[in-house]
Amino acid sequence: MSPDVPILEVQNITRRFSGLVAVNNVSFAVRTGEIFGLIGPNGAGKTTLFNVITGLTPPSSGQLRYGQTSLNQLRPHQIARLGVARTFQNLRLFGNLSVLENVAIARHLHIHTGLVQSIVGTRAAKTEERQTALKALEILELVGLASKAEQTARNLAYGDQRRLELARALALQPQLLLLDEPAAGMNPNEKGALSQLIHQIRDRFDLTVILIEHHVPLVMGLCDRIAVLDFGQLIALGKPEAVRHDPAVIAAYLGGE
Amino acid sequence: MGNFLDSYGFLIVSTFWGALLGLSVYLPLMAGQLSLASPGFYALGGYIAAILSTQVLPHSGETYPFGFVLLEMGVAGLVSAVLAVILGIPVLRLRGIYLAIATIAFVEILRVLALNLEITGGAIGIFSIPQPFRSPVGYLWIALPLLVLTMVLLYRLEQSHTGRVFRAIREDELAADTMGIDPTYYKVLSFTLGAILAGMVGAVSAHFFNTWNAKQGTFDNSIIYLAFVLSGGSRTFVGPVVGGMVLTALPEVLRTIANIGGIPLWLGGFLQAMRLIIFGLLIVLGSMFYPQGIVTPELLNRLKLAFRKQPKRIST
Amino acid sequence: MQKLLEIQNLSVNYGAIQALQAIDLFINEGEIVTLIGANGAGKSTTLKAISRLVNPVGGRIFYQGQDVTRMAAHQVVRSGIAHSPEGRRVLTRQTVLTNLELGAYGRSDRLGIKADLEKQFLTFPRLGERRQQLAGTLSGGEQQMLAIARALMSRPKLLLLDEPSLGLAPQIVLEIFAVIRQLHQQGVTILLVEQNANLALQTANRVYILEAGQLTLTGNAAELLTDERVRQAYLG
Amino acid sequence: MLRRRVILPILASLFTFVLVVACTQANAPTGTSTSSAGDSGGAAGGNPIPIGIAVAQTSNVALLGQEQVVGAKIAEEYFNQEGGVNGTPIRLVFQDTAGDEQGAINAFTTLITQDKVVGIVGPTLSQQAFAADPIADRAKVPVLAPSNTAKGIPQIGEYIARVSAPVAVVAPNAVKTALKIDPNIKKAAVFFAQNDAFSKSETETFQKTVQEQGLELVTVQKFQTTDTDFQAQATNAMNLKPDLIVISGLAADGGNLVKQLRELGFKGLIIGGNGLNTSNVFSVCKQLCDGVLIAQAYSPELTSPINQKFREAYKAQNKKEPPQFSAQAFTGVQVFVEALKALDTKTKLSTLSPEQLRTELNTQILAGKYETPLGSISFDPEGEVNQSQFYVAQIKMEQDGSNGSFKFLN
Amino acid sequence: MDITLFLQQFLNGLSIGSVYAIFAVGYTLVFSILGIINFAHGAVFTLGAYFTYFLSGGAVGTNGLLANLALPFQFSFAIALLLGSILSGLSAIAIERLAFRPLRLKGADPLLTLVSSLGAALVIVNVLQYLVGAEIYTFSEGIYGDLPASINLGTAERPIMIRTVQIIIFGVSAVMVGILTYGIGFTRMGKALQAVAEDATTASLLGIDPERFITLTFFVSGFLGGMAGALVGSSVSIASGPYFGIAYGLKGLGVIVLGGLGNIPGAIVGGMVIGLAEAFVPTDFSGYKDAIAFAILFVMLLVRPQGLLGRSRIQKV
Repeated sequence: MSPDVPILEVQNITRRFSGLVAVNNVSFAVRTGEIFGLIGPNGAGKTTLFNVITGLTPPSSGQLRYGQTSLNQLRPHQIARLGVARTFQNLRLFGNLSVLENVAIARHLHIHTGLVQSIVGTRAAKTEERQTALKALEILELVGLASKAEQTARNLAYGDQRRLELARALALQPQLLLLDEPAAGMNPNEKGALSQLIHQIRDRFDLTVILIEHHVPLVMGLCDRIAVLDFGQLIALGKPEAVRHDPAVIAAYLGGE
Repeated sequence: MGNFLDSYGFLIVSTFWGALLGLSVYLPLMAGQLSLASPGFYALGGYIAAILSTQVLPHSGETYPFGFVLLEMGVAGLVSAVLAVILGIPVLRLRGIYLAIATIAFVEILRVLALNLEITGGAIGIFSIPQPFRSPVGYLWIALPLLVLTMVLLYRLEQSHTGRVFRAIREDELAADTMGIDPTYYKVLSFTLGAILAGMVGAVSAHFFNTWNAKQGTFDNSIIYLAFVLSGGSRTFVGPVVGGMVLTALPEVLRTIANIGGIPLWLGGFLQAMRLIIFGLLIVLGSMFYPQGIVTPELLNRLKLAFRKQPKRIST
Repeated sequence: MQKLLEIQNLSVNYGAIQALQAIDLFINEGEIVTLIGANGAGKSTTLKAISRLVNPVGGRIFYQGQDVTRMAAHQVVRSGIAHSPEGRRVLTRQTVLTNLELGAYGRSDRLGIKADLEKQFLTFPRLGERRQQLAGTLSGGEQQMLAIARALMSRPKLLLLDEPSLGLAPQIVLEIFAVIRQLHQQGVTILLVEQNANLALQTANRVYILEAGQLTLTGNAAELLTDERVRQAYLG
Repeated sequence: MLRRRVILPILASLFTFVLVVACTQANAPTGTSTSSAGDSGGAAGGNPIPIGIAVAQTSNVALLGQEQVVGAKIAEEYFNQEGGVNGTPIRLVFQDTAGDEQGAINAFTTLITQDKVVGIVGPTLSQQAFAADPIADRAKVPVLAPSNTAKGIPQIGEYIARVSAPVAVVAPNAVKTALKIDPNIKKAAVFFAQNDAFSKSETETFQKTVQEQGLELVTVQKFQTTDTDFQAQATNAMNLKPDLIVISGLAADGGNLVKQLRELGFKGLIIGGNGLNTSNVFSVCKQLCDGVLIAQAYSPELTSPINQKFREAYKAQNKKEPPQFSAQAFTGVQVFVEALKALDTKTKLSTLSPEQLRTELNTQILAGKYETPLGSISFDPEGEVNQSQFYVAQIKMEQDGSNGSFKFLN
Repeated sequence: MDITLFLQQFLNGLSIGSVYAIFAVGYTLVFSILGIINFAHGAVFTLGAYFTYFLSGGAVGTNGLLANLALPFQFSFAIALLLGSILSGLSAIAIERLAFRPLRLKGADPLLTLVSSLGAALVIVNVLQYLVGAEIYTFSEGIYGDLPASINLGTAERPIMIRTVQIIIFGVSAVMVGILTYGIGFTRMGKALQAVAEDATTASLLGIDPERFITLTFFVSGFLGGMAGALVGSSVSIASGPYFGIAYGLKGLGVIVLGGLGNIPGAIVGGMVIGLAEAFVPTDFSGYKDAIAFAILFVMLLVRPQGLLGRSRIQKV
């Protein structure tokens, strides 16, 4: 896709939950290759919007386009198959699986041996299994978890779990990566490292990143553009500098007097 | 030894069936699906074998051809698979206890059908089912390879990507979905594998019990098979095998204890009368003291470590 | 001033994750103390440890000089600590009135309860209007008011407030903070967890800053409001 | 702590294994005998001869099994007092079959391989017989079925015989008697418990008889033995205005059906199948049982000496008339004892190997003729019982409905 | 179908349904608070019938350990019913302590309580059999005084007969449901109970001790279950002995799921729906009567998994 074409178009998306309007008529487009920030106070509808994009909650109305494809009717695994990966704010790791297995699961789309082959243990299956493990380790290396590959995921420290979420999403080899508060619970040093890592990942894998984050300095430093949600509505969209000085944003987000 | 096998042949083979039926509940549970449909497929498999062997497959001579039994098992497995797919696609949209109850409904409906249909013989069922072996011990020729094979396949399944996918769905279906995994496909797959196993065990069991009727495969069995899995341990296939064997054998072991020579008569009589009470108590206490089941992956790892000096290397 | 609540060395784990690592804090009688920090830093966990919704793995909690570390949650309330939890958690299938009545569950003084009900309706007139409505049908702001009012129904000495501004319109947030100040003036001691650091610092007497389960900074709220580090980290 | 969690299960399984092995090695007398035979009367010494009783002592079939246990125990005591088998006492070994096939097979296997019985009386249900009898047949251990009435039981094998007359023989009498009582009967409705093998077999005979007698069969209603509420089905049947209702079920369900039919206003004759042939029915339908016709294979009022003794012994213990199930279990034991006696007279039992004993015993059983509480019986070569007398009784309840009796009509 | 038959079957359906309903209310109550199914509820139903039987002067039969035992005194049926139900409630508390609480405190898989409650049921049933045998026990004739066995609600020519005992069961069920509805909906305790059912954590923040209310719930559940058992027993005898309640356990499961798990009005509606459906099974299909409940249930689970009156739950992502 050429850089000018939006990779993701969100058009008039609304999502209601029994009376509550979580996302209200939001429209924006994300350009291929950019790091796009989504900010707003807790409960502003950011995560709901992520859920709508990844097919976990269907939109009440509006259109979602991924390149030329409409995402409206697709189920999560079909959207993942198109190249959209995400992480979860409240960590949805496969807790009883090992770190390596968590990443290997995400290689699902790149594994082609079926049940029978892998049970019989054909050479192709073995080769592929080895390649999966290698690839998974490579990704773990990148996020700095290679040494913990054999540990059970739920035994990891909080920051490591966040990194594992990221590694797992990367293992899908997505074109669009949605990160829901990737730095939550990290200390300032870790946050800095993470910020660098996200940049690095974007460049290395040619990704587009959409990121929800609370930590304002991190967002400001990292993102090419930022959208601000408040009460489900898009109240600002633009370069970090512009958004930062937008009075509506200051009122909503900083709760200024 | 001959005496031992005469006395306990039936029980030993029964424990193998227990293990296999436990595994048939465990398979869908691997993918997080609490299905209690196994007794339904078990009953279905039994009827298929009973009808085929008494009405369709011709045989002469004292013993029923071994190959025919295998054929029946194949047919039972196939029919179960087809039914499981048809049933599984709508039913597996349900979660947790709702799925369990829908599968119980399926089992009950099958039971009432079996009571009413002509071909299943109603309450009397089908009897004089021909025997491929001279004594119950002979069924070890089927039970042992079937159990070993199933365990090997399950071991490999657990190591394979598919097994990993099952576990991922069990841990977090939505997260797995966003990893590009189609949960429906894998849920139906695990459900179907369990159904095939139950159907095949049903087919041999019809021969093993000499007769087959609508009491085979009822709601009670649903819960008992679940008990096999949960008390054995539901996170590795070794659990249901151990649970199925122990819980099948336990009432009979209690009967045997009551029969030991040295035990005073009153105690023997007491034990025999109390054996189901003790069985029930053991189930309650077992749940209390082994909430994870007897066999857990951690236990297996420790056992492995005990036998092997070095920890297992990552296979890269 | 007397220490109403004191926490020593408190640690909480969720499985292998250390949510709180040996934190110490105290609250004097009559103070508003606020706890700020990023998501996942352990703010809510601190409140939950106080109201005994989670079990600490180490450390002790003293309330009015008494060790309450091993008390059951429902006893903590009766001893005078009310907790308005994160996400409000009103009983959606009950009416506003029932929610409030249940807030006074540990009390048996009928007249006092009645008087307190009226008091809440005075403080939150909108709840009065909707007293027969199911709590689930209230708006977010109204639910937050209900959660606070319900907590007050136990006549607490110490009120634990978890993110009262969560998901609310600025106008309503201001309203709620006005009520918080009003309660403070009436003599209720308050421990406030808040993501809106600006507002929290403007409201509180003292502040603790939590980062990844550890206390990193503490001090006078007014001073920290102008502290460069805090501005950098939380005020943008 | 960790280590304990590994060791405990291993210890437990080892323990189990040791026990199992220990039991096989134990040659000491096994099984749970109810009364120590040597003390119980005039019988002289000698090792008591073990006879297995495999009936349902637990599960929801226990109601029937309990009656069989009582009958068998009376027989044990009675025959040992009479001198046992020419001076050697018998010893009954009870193994619980519970209500399922697996339990029946386990009980039979234990009796055969561990208790080394000469023969078995059991099991309670026909379905269980289809499962367990082949085991005994292959081990060449004679079995007398005390209550298996379904078609095909004696045909399971040469070692299988029964003292319970098949329903096909018993049931028609009741319909004929009903027509004798009320020749105006035109329409009949049939009810049966579809999950009970016994009732299913019986109803087929009833339905056939009803049609052969020229009656119109207006409806066949199916229910389950676990059902207790029949209002809807009774209403449906009564709506078709039958003059006669024929019920095949067991005591609780059958009794409730009778009760509810009457309460809802059914005035015609009711025939109960053999499953209702127990005084347990009285307590269920009480006063409303009155007048129900029941086809039976046993009558407590039979005046033969053996029945008088059995009836007295039973009544002394249980304060009521003996039911058919007890009488049949008694008969099962009796047939074994008398066949053993006859065999012993020919060839001393102690000279026979266990295998020979069982084979010879089986031949002897089929050859003999027996005066039992059921009347005079013998067996055909397949093992089917030839019973000389069947009965149709009408229930007569006392005024207060608390107790009743079977009044025999022939 | 003519109108008399229709009315007759309609009333039959209601009366069968009321038995299902009163059984299911206690069943669903435990689910509402713990979110798990108590398989021992059927056994408590049986216990209630036995307790009431003995308290109203019944004697043990000849086959159990307690053969021929009877109380030296006897209560009137109403008192026996009340005491029997209380004893059932206490038994339910014992079951909770033995088979539920230890697992809950250990944080075990909630599914495991299916197994442990089944174990408890197995123990109860077999202990009963060991103690009092498998006989059918029938309540003595005069428990309902001099009432006729049935009442004609139609005319002499077109009778619509209803068994009196069914009217009594219907009435008592209605009263119990009324008391329960009042107790849960309008008393302080009841509201606290609802709070625990909706959100036990929040309830504890309000000073409500959830454990006490779990105990209370089991008591009420056992009380109602035991009373249902006694009433049904007075109508049809303790028909299958110690297994009396087991058959209800399975069908009751259908009833409570149909009505919406944990939903009390739902259990009543579910009971009535299944009772009526069974009453209107065409004559020629009587053999399929037992499958009706499950067929309805099966279809409904696929169409509306939350049950007739249940609420759908929004899944939190």
